[in-house]
Amino acid sequence: MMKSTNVYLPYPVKIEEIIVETVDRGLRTFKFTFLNKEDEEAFAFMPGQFAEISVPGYGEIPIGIASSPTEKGFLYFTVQKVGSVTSYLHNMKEGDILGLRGPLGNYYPWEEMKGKNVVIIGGGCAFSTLRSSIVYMLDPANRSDYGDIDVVYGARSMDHLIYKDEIISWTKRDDINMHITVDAFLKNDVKPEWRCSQGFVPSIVEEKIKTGDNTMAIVCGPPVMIKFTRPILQKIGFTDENIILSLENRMKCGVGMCGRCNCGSKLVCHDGPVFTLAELNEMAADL
Amino acid sequence: MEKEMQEWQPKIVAFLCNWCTYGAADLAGVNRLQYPPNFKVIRVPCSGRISPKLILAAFRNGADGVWISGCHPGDCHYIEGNMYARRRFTLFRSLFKHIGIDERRLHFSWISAAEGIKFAEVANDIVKTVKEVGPAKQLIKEKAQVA
Amino acid sequence: MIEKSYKKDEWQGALAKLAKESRVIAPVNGGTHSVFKTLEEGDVPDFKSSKTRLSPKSVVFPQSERMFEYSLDEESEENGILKEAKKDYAEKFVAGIRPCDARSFKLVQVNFDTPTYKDPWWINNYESTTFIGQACNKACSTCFCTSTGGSPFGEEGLDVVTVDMGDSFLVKSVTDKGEKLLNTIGGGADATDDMKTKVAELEKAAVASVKSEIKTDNLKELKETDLFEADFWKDTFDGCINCGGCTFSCPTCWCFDIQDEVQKKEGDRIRNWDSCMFPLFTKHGMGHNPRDQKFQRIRQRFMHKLKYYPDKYDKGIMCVGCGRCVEVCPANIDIRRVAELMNNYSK
Amino acid sequence: MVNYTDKIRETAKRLLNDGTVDTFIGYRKGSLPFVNNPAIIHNAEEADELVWDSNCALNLCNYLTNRTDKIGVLATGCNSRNIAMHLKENKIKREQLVIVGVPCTGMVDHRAVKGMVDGEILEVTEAGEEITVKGDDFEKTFKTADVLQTNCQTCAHRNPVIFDELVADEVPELDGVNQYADVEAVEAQSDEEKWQNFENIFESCIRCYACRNACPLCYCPTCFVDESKPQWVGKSTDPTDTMTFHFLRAFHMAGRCTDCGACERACPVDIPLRYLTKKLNKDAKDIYDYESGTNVEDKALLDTYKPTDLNDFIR
Repeated sequence: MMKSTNVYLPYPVKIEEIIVETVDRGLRTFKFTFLNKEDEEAFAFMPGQFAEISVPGYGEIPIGIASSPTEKGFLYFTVQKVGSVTSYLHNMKEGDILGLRGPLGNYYPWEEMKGKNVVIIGGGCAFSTLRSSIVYMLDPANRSDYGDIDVVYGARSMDHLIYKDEIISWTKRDDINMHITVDAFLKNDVKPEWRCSQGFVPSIVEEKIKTGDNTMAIVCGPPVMIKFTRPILQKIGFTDENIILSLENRMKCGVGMCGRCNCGSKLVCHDGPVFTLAELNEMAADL
Repeated sequence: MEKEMQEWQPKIVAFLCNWCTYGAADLAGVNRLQYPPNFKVIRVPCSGRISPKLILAAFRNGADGVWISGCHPGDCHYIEGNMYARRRFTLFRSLFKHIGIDERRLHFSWISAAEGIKFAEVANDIVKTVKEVGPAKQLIKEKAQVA
Repeated sequence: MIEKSYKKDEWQGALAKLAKESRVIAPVNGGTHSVFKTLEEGDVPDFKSSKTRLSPKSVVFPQSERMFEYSLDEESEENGILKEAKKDYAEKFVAGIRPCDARSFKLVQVNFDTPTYKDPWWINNYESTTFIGQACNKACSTCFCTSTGGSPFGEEGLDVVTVDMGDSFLVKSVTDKGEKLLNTIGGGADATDDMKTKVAELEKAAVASVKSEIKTDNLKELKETDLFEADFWKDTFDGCINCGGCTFSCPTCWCFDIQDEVQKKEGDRIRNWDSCMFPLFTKHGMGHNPRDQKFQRIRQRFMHKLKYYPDKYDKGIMCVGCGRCVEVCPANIDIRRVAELMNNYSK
Repeated sequence: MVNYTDKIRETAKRLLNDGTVDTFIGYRKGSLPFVNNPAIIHNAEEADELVWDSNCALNLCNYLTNRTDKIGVLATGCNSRNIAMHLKENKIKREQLVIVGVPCTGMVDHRAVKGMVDGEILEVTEAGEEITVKGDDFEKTFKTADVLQTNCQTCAHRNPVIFDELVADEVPELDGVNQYADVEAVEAQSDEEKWQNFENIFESCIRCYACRNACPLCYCPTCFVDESKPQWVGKSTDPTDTMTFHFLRAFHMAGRCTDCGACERACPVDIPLRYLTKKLNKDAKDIYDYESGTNVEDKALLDTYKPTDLNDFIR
């Protein structure tokens, strides 16, 4: 919960580092550090939450937090260059000051997932809160809380995989099963020494995930990926209560007041962005 | 006060067509013709490119005058861009007048790339005219007047 | 509780005196309609016309409101640091507000003053305002407050209520805030029992004068998703032209947009009323728009008012029955008719 | 004009029944006096709901933009001119349309009528050339011609300019009215007075965009006020932004506006929006002898040129 007196007032943060994630430079990860130590303490979050990045002069954008609460001292946000705020953000330099408002929204049901196997399914740039989740679960303090961890992550091509170094390091671990896939290998792609399959996410899920028993699936990605993954998960044996989705909608306030992000009577910014498929089925959602 | 007005220099945004007037400005420079430095020149591909939004944007940002200049009718690099523009400017100027803004803030000209002398003359005259009208006060966007 | 009677001149005089010291907002005749405005020297409040053109929601929730100010001067230490805009929360008074409009603030309050988050500007504005209501002796043909949970003599959301008794006003305090105000104003004569009886009669007549109603009794039973998928949305509301007239004139519509504006090196973050009727309201940065179609936007407006809100807060529908949207709509989309369609829907 | 109703119903039924059109666009009686509800109907049974009177002021051409079905549509003089503009601008195809022309004697200005009575009007009835308004304790009859919308008072095209069939005989066009007397009065004013007018007129605007949305010719997929890269106009109620919006909106109507009055009718705060567009119409007429939408063949005013166009203001 935000501790600031004014819910709309962002904490000042500094851009510590900018990492260009993809070859087309459309995706960058920003590493922010708080200017004031007490703000960092107030910003206590869990994987799955988001924050409003506030670029003075341009506006605010809701972005999922890509770093894990177990990583102290900084925050990661991966931002795609799309509109006026993100375009300006992409032009900012290390050392620039901007604002951060959050943490906002709910998070993945970590308590409920304890003692269960976790399947993480992600596509494209929506992998950010999933990275946060993986880092959180792999933390030695938390790893024993969860059973087997399977990750299915797909991108358009090798160039579009984000957090590549980390993903490679995870493929070498034995406490997490990584299933990386790309839609297609391009002509000049060098086949990596680590395993990377070719194919869309739903078919890889079908191939790699064997059972839905005592397992929860976190799905985050483009609508089309979700649309085709859903029936496959149901076929494997996941109940709707065990399929967890993260929604996105246009947001302004982030605190449930400005009224635009609702799906039925639920507000994505305040009651979400994380919903189970069972909850979503009961919502009157324009998606 | 009188002295202040004497020293006041108008800010004028000049939208100049790449194929003619922009060249004329160059030519005037090369020929060392004197013309005042009050212009912020924006090079456009054609006078037909000028949308009323651009003219208003100039005034909203504090321009005291706007000057649009393109190729002589018949000489348009894109054959007829300036002909369409002419109709647009006729109506724009008229509506501008209708809301009570001095029409002497808006200037149009056709100047070919060879007319360096005309460029300098027109430029001098525009600055003189806009100086007569004085600083712009209308349609300037300042800190929003809101609660 | 104070209950007093004031001659009309005396009451107007008291308000005029109040207006000299503090901000008093009241309906003033503005041609075809009366409009709420801050009383200035010479303004005479118009307590006769029953409905102002726009609701007084802007007193508490201005259409455009500066949130933060900042400098974008790279030389400055403060570059890019947002600071709260200075606000004046001195005590202010809204006079002549009708019970429906006063009640609307109570319905909107649950959005801005929540257990988890508080909207500082709305709350400060609301708390610094004293509402002096004017009971409606006679409803307009488009009024339907009684079927939304209100009443022409309703006191919800009011601090003081006044009743037009012909040549005098019966003035009654409802809250402590109102009592304090009446003590400050002073004057008046104590209300007699005759007067109280007459007020009761007037109230009865006023309630009876509300001829129109909105039917929502079935809505609670209907499933949100069923209503959402109902076929009438697509067919019935082709006529809507998606202007924001209804949302801007509605006292209970609260949606807003946040915009940054920069002039030279000074920036402002401003929030403005927004409307679910506009396609841009929900358009994603990537270009996808979940409410791309006209019918989806209409559905959102009415579902929000009549289904989502009641289900979520259990305070009844998000409509006070003022009838402004019905009057304003150029295409005659009538909330009473929409409610009827929804109410009669069966899968 | 109330006697057109039967003919309109009959026509709609015939067109829907024989499959000439899939959709018929007209008006149905509204839930309030002075407002009719645009009716977009798809089967002949609904045709009995259609009505015609002097309150059919919302421009039906609004509902034609980018439609793909075959449509029968009612069109008064100004509506038909809007249809012509739509055809010119390729927003609809001629073969999709069956234009049912309605010779029009003008629409009632409800604000004017409301200003002339004391009390709320509960009922309006129209008979012949008169309308009668009734309230709780009054009843008053007006000659329709005396309470017309300001644009109808000086209308130059009361009969449809293009149509496939007419519901009644053409009505006589107005004779000897000066369409632009009000514009001329403003033209004679000083710059200060003009600016004052402009400021006053748009002061009460609440930026609801009803004027834009009610206008059949404002169909841009993204309006310039909604553009964000660059953002031309601020979105707050700052007076400069409001004035910029109205100036540019009006200018986008140059050579297109048919003076149908839909914007004024839709405005919830009674802004006389035609103040700007009418000036443009007058200029189009004076300078180029052009009236928008009077035929389908001509190109739109700003979509064409003549080498001999007015040039004297350009150096």
